[in-house]
Formats: sequence, C-alpha cells, structure tokens
Amino acid sequence: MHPGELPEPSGPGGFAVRLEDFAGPFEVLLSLIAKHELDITRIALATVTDEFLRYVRALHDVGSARALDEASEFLVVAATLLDLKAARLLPRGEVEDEDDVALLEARDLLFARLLQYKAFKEVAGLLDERMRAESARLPRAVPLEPEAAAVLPELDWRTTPEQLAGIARAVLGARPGTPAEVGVDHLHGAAVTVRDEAETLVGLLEGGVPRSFRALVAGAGSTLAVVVRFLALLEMFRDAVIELSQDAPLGELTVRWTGADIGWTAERLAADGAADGTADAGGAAAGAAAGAVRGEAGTPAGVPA
Amino acid sequence: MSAGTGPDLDGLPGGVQAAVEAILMVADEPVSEYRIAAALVVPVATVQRVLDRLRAEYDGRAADLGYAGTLEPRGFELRSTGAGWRIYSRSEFAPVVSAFVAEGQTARLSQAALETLAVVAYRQPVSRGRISAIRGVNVDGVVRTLVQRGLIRELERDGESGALRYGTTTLFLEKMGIGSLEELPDIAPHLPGIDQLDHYED
Amino acid sequence: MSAGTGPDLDGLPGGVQAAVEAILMVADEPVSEYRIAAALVVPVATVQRVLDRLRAEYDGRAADLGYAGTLEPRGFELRSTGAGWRIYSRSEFAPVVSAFVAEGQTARLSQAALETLAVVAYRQPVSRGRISAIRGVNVDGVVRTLVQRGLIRELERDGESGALRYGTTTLFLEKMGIGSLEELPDIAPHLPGIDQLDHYED
Repeated sequence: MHPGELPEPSGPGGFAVRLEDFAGPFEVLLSLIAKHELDITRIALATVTDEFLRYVRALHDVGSARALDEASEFLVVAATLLDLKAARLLPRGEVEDEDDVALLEARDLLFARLLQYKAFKEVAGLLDERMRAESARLPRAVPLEPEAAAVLPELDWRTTPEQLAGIARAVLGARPGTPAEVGVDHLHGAAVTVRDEAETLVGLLEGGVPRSFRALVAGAGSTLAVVVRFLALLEMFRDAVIELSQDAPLGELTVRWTGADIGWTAERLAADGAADGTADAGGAAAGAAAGAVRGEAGTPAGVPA
Repeated sequence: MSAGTGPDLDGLPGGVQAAVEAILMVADEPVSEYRIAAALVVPVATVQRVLDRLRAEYDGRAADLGYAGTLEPRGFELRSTGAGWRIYSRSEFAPVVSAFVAEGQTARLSQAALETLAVVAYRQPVSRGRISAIRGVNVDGVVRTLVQRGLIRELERDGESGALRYGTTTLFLEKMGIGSLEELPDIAPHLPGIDQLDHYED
Repeated sequence: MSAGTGPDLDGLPGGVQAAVEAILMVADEPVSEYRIAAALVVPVATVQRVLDRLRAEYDGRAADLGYAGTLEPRGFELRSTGAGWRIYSRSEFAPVVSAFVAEGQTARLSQAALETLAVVAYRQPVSRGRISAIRGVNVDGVVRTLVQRGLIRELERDGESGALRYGTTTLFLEKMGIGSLEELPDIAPHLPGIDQLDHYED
C-alpha cells in the first residue's frame, strides 16, 4: 500500500485497490479470488478496508450520491471475504476428521456464495436495463368502452353487506408491514405445554418407582414433546420434587419422585411461570440447559414439523 | 414547429402527429387538446389540427385529407366528448369486440375484486396507490374490472398528489340492497385509529 | 374469407384487418392469435398474417408491405411476446406519454430491490430466508415493496419449513417485455457451477 495516495474513482467500476500482490479495480480482485488465482489469505482485508474508507470519503467530499450505495455494497462483499478468509486460515489438519470436512465445505459454500452474489448482482443490472428500456413503451390498458362493457355476463352477486364488512375488517385490519402480533400460523405441530407434560411425568413417577429418562420420554410421540418433557423435568428439579442420578457420564439418567409430601402439582407451573417450550426445539433445549428460558407455562409450544 | 423548451418532436419518427397518437393510445381517460398541447409544448391550434386529421385518417376519409385514392378505415376511431379525446374500437366492430370480451369473463367477482371493493366502500375516496398499500398487491387490473362492472367510479383527483380517487356507485348500493353508505355495517371498532392508516399515503 | 358462423367481416369497413385492430384496442393484456381467431371465426394463419402486416404498417416499413413510397411510423407499435400481442406507445415518445398515464407508473427500483427481484426471478419459488442468505442482508422490507409493486407474489408455503415462498408475477413479465420466464436473460454465464449452488438449501 502506498500511504498518502488517494485511490482514484476509476470510472463506473468505482473502487480500486493497491496491495502488495495486486493493484486494480476491486471487482477484478474479487474475480481473481473467485477463480482461485489469488489466495484470499494473502489479502490484507484491513488494508482494503482502509483504502475503501478513503475512497468513499473522497466520493462524499465531491458530493457524489454513489458514496452510500458503494459503502453498503462493500460491506456485504467485505463480510463475505472476511468469512472466507477466516475459513481459509483455520488449521485444516487431516481430512479424515469430520470437523475438517465440514470446514472445507463451509469454505466452498463461502466461495459459492460470493460468486452467486456477484452473479445476481450482474443479472440485476440486466433486469434493470431491460425494464428501463421496456418502460419507455406503455401498454394500452384502458377501461372498456361502454358498448363493450355492456356485453359482460350479468354479475352473479352473492355478497351480503355483513360479508362485505367481514372482508373489509380482514383486509383493513391485517395491514402488511406492521403485524399486530408475530404470526405463528406457519408453525405447525400440536400444542405441547410444559404444564401438561409435567402432569404426565407426575403420573408416571408418583408411585415412587424410579424411572429412567429414556422410559419417561418413550411415549412422548414427537421430538417436541421430548424436549418439553425435558424442560418440565428441569422445572421439577428446581422445585426439588424429583431427584436425578446418573452413574457414569452419558449413562442412564434416573428420575425419582420426592414431592409426595409437599403436595406439589403441575398447576404450580401455571402460577409460578415456568420454562416454556419455544418455537425452536433446539433453541429451547439449549436455553433451558442454561437456565435462561423463562416464560408462561401453558403457552402452546410449536416447532416447524 | 415545437417551441424551444419542448421535446424535439420534429426529430422523432412521425413528428407531432405520432406524438399525439402515442398519448391517445395509452391514456386511460379522455384527454383535452389543452393538456396535449401543454405536454408537447406546441400551440393548441396545432393539436386541434392534428386531432382532426387523425380522426379523418382513422375513418378513411381520403378526400378530407387531400388524398387522390381511397383509404381503408382503421379498426379504431377517435371520439371527442366534453371530457376530451379518446381512442375507441370502431363501433361497427361491436359484435366481434363483444364476442372477444364476453369470452374469458366470469359472472362472479374474484376474491381479489371483493377485497378491493371492500376497501373502496369503507375508505372512499381512495386512490389506487393507497388500495395497493393496504392490500399489499398491485390493484390496477382489479380496479379496472370494478369500474367496468359499474361498482366503483372515478371521483375527483386528490388535491395534493393529483392521484385519481375512487368511490362506490349507486349500482353498488343496489347490489348490496341498501339505500346509502350509512347503512353499511359498522367496522370501526375493529380497526386501528385513522391516524395510523394515514401512513398509507401514496 | 370468414366462415359461415362468424360475423360478416368482409362487409365491414376495413375487413379482417380492422376487426383485429378493434380487438387489440379493448385488450388490457397480451392476446394470442388463437383468441383473436376464435372471436372472429377466421383461421389462425389469417390472423397471424394480419398481425405481421399491422406491425410492419405501424412501424412504417413500407418496403415490407410492398409500397413504393415511404410510410410514416405511427405513434404506437404492435409487439409480440410469448404471452401474445399488445399495443404499446412507441418508445421514442416516452417523455411525452408518461404524463398522461394517471398511476401505475412506477418509479425506478432501488439496487437492493433489483437484486432481490433477480434472486426471486431465477430461484423461484424461494423463501425470504434464502434470499437473505444469498444477498447477505435482511430482505423483509424489500420483499414487501416488490409485492406491493405487483412484481412478485406469495406462492405456496414450503412443505418442510412452512416458510412462505415467492415467485414473479405476470406484471413482472410485462415490465420485462417477455412472455414467459424462459425468455429471461441467461444467468448461466454469471454463475459458478450449478452443483455448487445446490448446497444453498434453507
């Protein structure tokens, strides 16, 4: 890099960089990396970024409207490059290691992502050109002349004022962009609540016979129910109505009921507020393990099926 | 012919006459010679002359145009009403136009049309842009259908934005079996405050 | 020329050619030669010939029509896409015409909207999540804008994830001046091997 030299805006291509291994337009740099002709690990991204910032400042100083556009575009590309570089710099070791395979794939994905993003950007340019050329012509789309409109088949009208009002409520009430509540209709799967599952667990354990976790979730029926049953057990453990024991790491987890004499019931979870299975089963499990997920018991939980 | 500030019409294929034709062909409402003259930056008298000439040409009146031979009439004609000029299909072809229009039309309103009608009924006067914003889709075609069906009509233009606004017709009241808009069932308690709706300006 | 059951076109001023023009005048979407032929009860080949002739005439291509002299182009043109035929104002007159088309005139799309539109066009049906993954930014607002503009629409939900998926509309095809998605410019030269892209499942 040559400090003190301002990178010049180079025509419509814009930002150019000067690095040890490379000097030229940023676009060319990207395509070289994409074609594996330049090792991403040899590029000092910080240098590129510094140069870019000076370039944008220069654009800004001359009052160019392009400054903001270019800045946001650069951010997207730079983030991808950074990902790419991080993946490349991580030690790879033997390929037999599954983690390494995953890493290699991640690197390939990043390459593909970079290339794909560039491809769509280019095609977006084509669409823009095409639509602009097309918008110079306006199609004839005019209301039918009265004579022609007269021959439309007689309107088959079946809507009552109440029905129309219902439609109006639905349309005017559900305004796009500012939903009154987060839509959950895309989440299907039966409602499973911590309280209901706790009740089931109490039923299974009440006799005083210790049972394995495996046995307790055997009849759960879905992954979601298993997760929520696990959350219920955490709640019951917190309230000290069960004891947990495990002889060896990853060994059988045994659960024993101790709450008979304190009169604990699952209703308590409703009153207290208890862990709630959330939309994402994985997230809920992780959250509960960290003791972080708190919510209202009785709230239906759902996961994408 | 064109004034210095207007578009260079003489340099375009077909000149002023083609420019007037271009406007008439796609304008979705009648246009006056004054508006055309203003857009082209040519005298109104010139526009008037071009319009008369186009009408004679479309009608195949060769003699009026000073042509020696004959001229076939076109399938369209230029009509002038109080509101302005508009191109229509030639009236002699009404039977074939009817055959074309009637085919491919259904007797019932689509769900999209009903939803748009409901918005117009409860939010009139309302522009297409605002209906679009409320429904979250482009409504140009549906609005045209409802106008053709005589259920809604163009009202005044919005003072600020200049956008055409729409309202329901007496035919709509008839179809609904009510005497006035006041008899529409109340939906107010279920709606967000009117101030919130005002976000939807065009 | 017309079959016994159809309207007597030869008796009408301008004959079949004017009848085709009359239909084009009332169409508010591209129409196929088959629909025109059905309405007029004439062979499709005849309609095809008439349409080609009208297009040449509007474009002022005197030689193609066998005329000795010159012919002024009209202010409008007849265009054909995969979806059918439609009358448009001639592109040279865009600056004067746009003032007369009340609404529906869309402002230019932002770069973000264009890129999102490109992803939807080439990857449909596609969820917002996947568009985000490709573009590297949240696209909710941009998707909403495109839906409002009528360029994309919600399709079915994805069977597995339940995510809403999007595709382009016929309005998008119209704005591009193409009849079907097959006519989109080829993206292949801009893309890495398609097998690599297949990793991008949501």
